[in-house]
Amino acid sequence: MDLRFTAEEIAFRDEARAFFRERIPAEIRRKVSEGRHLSKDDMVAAHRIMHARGWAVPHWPKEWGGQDLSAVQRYILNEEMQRAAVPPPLPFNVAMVGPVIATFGNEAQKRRFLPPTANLDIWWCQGFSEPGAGSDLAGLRTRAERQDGHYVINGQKAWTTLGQHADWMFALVRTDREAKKQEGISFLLIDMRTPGITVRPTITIDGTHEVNEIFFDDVKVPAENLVGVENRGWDYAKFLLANERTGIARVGLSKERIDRAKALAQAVQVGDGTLWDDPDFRKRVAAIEVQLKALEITQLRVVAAAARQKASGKPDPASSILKIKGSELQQATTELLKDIAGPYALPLTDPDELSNAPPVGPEWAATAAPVYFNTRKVSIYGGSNEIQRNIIAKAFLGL
Amino acid sequence: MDLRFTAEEIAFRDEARAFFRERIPAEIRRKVSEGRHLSKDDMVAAHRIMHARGWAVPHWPKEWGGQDLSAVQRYILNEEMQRAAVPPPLPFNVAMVGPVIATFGNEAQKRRFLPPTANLDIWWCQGFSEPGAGSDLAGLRTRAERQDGHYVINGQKAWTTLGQHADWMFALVRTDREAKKQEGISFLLIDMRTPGITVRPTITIDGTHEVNEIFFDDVKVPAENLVGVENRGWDYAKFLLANERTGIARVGLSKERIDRAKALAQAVQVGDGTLWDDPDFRKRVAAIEVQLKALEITQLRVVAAAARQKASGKPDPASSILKIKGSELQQATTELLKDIAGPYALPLTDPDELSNAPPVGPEWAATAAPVYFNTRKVSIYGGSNEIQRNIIAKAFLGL
Amino acid sequence: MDFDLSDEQRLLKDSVVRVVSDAYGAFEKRREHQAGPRGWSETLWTRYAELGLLGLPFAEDDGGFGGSAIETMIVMEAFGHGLVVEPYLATVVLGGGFVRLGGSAAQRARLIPRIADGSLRMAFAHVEPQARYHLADVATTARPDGDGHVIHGAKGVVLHGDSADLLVVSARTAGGRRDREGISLFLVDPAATEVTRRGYATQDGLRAAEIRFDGVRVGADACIGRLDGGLALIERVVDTALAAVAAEAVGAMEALQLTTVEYLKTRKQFGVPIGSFQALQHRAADMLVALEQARSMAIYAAMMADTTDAAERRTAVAAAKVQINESARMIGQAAVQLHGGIAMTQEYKVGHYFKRLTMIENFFGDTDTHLRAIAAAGGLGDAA
Amino acid sequence: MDFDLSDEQRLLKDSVVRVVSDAYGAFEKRREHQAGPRGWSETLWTRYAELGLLGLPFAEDDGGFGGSAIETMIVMEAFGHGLVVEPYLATVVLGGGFVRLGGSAAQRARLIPRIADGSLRMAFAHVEPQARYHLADVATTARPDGDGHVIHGAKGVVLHGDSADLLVVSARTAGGRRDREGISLFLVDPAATEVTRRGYATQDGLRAAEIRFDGVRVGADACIGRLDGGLALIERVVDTALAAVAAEAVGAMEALQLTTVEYLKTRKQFGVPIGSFQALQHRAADMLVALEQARSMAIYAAMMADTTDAAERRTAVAAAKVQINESARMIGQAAVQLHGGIAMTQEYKVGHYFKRLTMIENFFGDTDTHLRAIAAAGGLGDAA
Repeated sequence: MDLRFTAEEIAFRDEARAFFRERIPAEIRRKVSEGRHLSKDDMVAAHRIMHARGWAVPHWPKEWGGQDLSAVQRYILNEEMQRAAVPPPLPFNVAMVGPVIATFGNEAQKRRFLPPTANLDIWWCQGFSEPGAGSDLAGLRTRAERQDGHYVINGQKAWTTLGQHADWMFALVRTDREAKKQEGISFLLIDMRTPGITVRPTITIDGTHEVNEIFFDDVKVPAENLVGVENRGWDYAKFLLANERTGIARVGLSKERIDRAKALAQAVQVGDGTLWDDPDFRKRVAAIEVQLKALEITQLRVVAAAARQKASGKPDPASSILKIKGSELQQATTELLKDIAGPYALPLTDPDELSNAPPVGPEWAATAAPVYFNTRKVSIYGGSNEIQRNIIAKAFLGL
Repeated sequence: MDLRFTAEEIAFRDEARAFFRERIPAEIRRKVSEGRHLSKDDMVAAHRIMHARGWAVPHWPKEWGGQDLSAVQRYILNEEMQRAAVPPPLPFNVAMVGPVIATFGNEAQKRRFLPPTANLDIWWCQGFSEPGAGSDLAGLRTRAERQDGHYVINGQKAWTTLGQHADWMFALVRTDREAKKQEGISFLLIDMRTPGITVRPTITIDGTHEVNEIFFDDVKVPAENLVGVENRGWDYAKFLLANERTGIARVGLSKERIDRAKALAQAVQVGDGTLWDDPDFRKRVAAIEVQLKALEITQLRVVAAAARQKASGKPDPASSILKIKGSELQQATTELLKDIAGPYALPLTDPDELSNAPPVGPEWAATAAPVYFNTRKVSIYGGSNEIQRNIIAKAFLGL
Repeated sequence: MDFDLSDEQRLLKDSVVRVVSDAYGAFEKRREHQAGPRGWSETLWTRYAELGLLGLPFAEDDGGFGGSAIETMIVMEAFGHGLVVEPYLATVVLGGGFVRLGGSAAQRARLIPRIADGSLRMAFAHVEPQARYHLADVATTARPDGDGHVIHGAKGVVLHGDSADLLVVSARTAGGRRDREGISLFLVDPAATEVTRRGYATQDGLRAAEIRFDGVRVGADACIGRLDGGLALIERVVDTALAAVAAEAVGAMEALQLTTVEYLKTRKQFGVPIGSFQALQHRAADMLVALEQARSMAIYAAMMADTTDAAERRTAVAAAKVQINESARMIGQAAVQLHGGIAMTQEYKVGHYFKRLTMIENFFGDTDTHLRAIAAAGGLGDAA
Repeated sequence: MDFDLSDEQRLLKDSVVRVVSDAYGAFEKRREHQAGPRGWSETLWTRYAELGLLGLPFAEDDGGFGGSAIETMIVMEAFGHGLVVEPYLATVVLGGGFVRLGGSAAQRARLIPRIADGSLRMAFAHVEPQARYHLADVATTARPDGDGHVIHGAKGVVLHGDSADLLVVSARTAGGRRDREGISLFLVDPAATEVTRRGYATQDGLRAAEIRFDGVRVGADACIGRLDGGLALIERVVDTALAAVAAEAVGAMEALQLTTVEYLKTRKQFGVPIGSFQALQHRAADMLVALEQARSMAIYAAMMADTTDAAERRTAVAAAKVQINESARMIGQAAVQLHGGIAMTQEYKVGHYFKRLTMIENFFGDTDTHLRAIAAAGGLGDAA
């Protein structure tokens, strides 16, 4: 039993650390660190730099660009990426639809989609949630009717993150209305240029355009875009959702925020000194750091266990623990930054179009409140923390 | 709208304050303050001093010893009593069985029981809870069968507080096994000297003998000891439980503990000064005091509202709020005292029989941990805090 | 002891609730008010004046209606419930508070009628970028100049400072940067050429401004209160404002609590209303507990805001702010969580209440600031 | 990185779990062990010696088995799970820790074999009534006397001090009461006439003693470690003990978590198992989260307890203690609450776990003490 990395792992970490800090443009990383708006170009650029190094889809099958990395190495990659404030490879591509196509798609689909998906030549969005189906995903109502070699889709998806940039959507649609809830759902790939699709922005409380509503009005999708077997889409969705068991905690991201909080507190004047000289402030930071360290080790334990066993596709109590604590700590660190900004958390700057006027108050303070507001979502999406507690209670504790 | 007491109310408060501090023996009050064992004699003595002044049963009907006090005056009495660390008049007598007999009993029962109940010539205990019926009181199983002008009782009661001192018990028993849960329950008065009754102590985790198990083995109770109508006992029990809507918060008790915590912290050496010089310690105290002040005013609001309306006998969201916050603050203050004791919270002193040996560590520290342990009960009994949240959600929020 | 409103107070409450309901009942209307040239509705401002709200706390002799902090509480709670954006706090409570509590007879006669009739909007320019929550940290200077003063310095995040017709400005006339003595208060015309304002919207949908004073000269009649002795007045007015904002917060929390319960009853998941899930029921119950605790402390703050004993007032108001902050944070976060995604959208009202409550947390001192103040005073007294 | 136990460690774990299960599986047996003349079971102590547990952390050259803090963790976690009352912490970890980490070759040769064979019980007499959690606060004095020292002073709440055969006593040989320099450590025979012990039971079912030293003389070979330089050794051994107690706490928390889930499944109210209520399910889920967080930090503490960089070790162990305390408090209180009345009784085991966990919270520093230590160090480093 040894928490420490081996010499090889340390060498890999140093390599990753240098790569992320040296190769990903500093301007992009600064935007991520400060919670500013990233353009599509920023994200594509970072993604392709990582893909060129083999680190956008290291967990994919080797023939489709995967690397033979250990679970620990993949963990290190993820951590170092977050700590360097690098925008992650587009999760819809690399963690979601890619692995589903690689596992359940036919050969034609693999050849057609996997290479451009890995290189972000196709930008995917996720069409799961609907206005009436939040935590209860199986309650979705968007329907697809088979007609002459096509599916005709009608309905509405909601909360589609970055759907405004998307070339394609992978969607869950109801193909059998008679079947029980989880059955009768299929997994379809939809070209966003198909007639009948309308994308409407949803502006969130931090003022950003991150998510969208997407409407389908008699949208015709070729039947060849069905992944796997009709009416079995729920299985693929579960596989997809269970896929990312460790990244969910975002420990590296929270660590990066803690580092920033410490640096900023040393720049915020209080009395004769700085906020960092206030022992109570430091204790607040320390209390968060303790929980974060515990979560980091919990995550390492999960990684180590995962290295020995394949993902079962079932909900995993470990990933629920990581999700609950991880989201709580993301919220605690963004709240901390908001409080460091103090009175200068108040001025509103439109985050999507920073004007040329000098910011009101310290520049970093402008995003403090919006990022805090935005981060309330992390305990809601991807299975709310209430759902996670249900999973722990039922699947693991047997209650 | 005026939070302040009127001149008359202040005069009444001063009178009460002087009475409790001057007339109740200091030794008894010291034991209460320090969480030490009170003998039956201590409790009887304090009770009778209060009754002689008319303040043991002020809320009873005037003909049975009640006083014409306003809701505010009754609140003041209760507060001053708690702040002076006076053991309250025996609640089983004055707040529970007394009002039930006065409201639902027949004339003979009133004449027979009310005067000795008011003067604590009869010591009552409550026979409601059973091993299988905790929060679910209606699930009780102790049964009473009517035979020849008697009820024959078999079964078991649990958590009977101070049952070891009791002369009589008021009990809920099942008189109709066919009826639905809440129906078929009757309210009986049982002489504890009746053959077939066994009292067995339950020692709690603080090492004290406060509660008991009571076994009934063919115990014959005269039918005249039935209160009100057979099978309607549940109504009387609800009346009884709803009776004390404000005393439940124990704000005075928690205030007394805060006063004590401040005084003790000034006596605990830390470095060159005392624990009270530590700003973090003071902040912890202040945070509790803020919540306690809020609860005090919430309670005053309930008192003021109660002054205008009769108790409805229904569960009241206000009393649930008082119960939840009141119990949390009792737990916070006793935990605070435990932490003030620091390393000297550890030595165990048998709380029921303090030996003549000098205590290990400061004398006050001996009860710090046991009182904290014991106080965990206040969020469990009298309807656990979970039950209180159910009441708020269902009865008040309509969920 | 009496928690009932008087007949007059009840009438006041009814009329404020009605005007807020008319003007803000549909949440889109709030956006319309915000879209006005000043960032709030001048029509509504006139309406408040007609209802007597703008003259409420001032003495009748000065042209007001002689209301106490209780009346302010009634107004602010209703405003909080509707998430009102007009500058009542800035003008009537803060700016007007200085005139009311520190103004000379001449100043009161000159200004209060204009506040009351709606023609004068005020703001309190006090906080400086380096000061954070330290009220005595004032670096702006006012040098004597003939019978008046010349002011140099910069003030930040001045609530409704962009649309104010008159500013109350704190400046140092003696002592070092954080000395309690040596702070004075001046009435300053923001239209003066030596005053530069940069107005902006705030995260919670209100307005504020950065204001620079580059040698603006004020006359002998501009000083409010005692020269060099302004801090005690600042503390008093800020406590009045904290009491007012406590009531506003209670109104906002109540709106969130009611909206959330309503949502729990109507929103269905897994085929049932989500309000049937016990874990959510309990969280909703905790929201109610937090609301009632906050309501109690808002009442307490209102009672104590007019107390003459400054130390007692300070501790009581600090305690109220601590409870308000705790409850606001709990209720705001829980309302968002229980609503789920919809609360994250600009279109839906819940997020806006959450943002306002979040910003109230840091208004004139965060939780820690006020907890320290109580701790330094040795704890809460036994005032009730 | 590797979280797997080695084969030896797995064997160790199996054998400790087995002996604890045999000796403590039925909770009445714990009361029997406590009822022995020393307040714990000498039979079991012999059994632990036979299993090699008592010699575990000592170097093989000194007569031990060369285990690391991980082996100690394995033992302590199992002991925590069974709520074991024998003086392993006092003898092997604390007393033995001084011999192991600070003892001369002669001291090690003399004492370690006797610790390992079970014949020598030790205790660490350090905390003084005025010191609270300040490790350097030592008023007990050791004056030079020939080639030895004479000790005067009083020590309080010495864990298992009543049954110890040999004490490690801290005393001041130079400097003022809270100076870091000038503390020395001495081996003292508690049977000496100048030593007075008052033993007593503790709230958590263990034993402790108040010990007075009225001029007891120790020889030149009694000093452990460097004269005047004892504090660094104390900090090191205390950190080792904190890591051990973190593992004990995890064992106890795990027992509470399992017991509570079991109770939720079997206890019926309102006609259904109470575990079917979602509010209780979620609290049980939170207990699991708290347990896993604590487990992670117990592992971290064990890894870092042997680190040579004292500052890094100190911060890491402090962080572990903070997490352990938070989890212990949450799990202890929740276990009692979810059980209801039965957890309040002496007869049932849950209350005893709760009491032990409560006392662990204050063992060598409460949460605030350790949080301050981390804060003073500028936060947690990036050690993993």
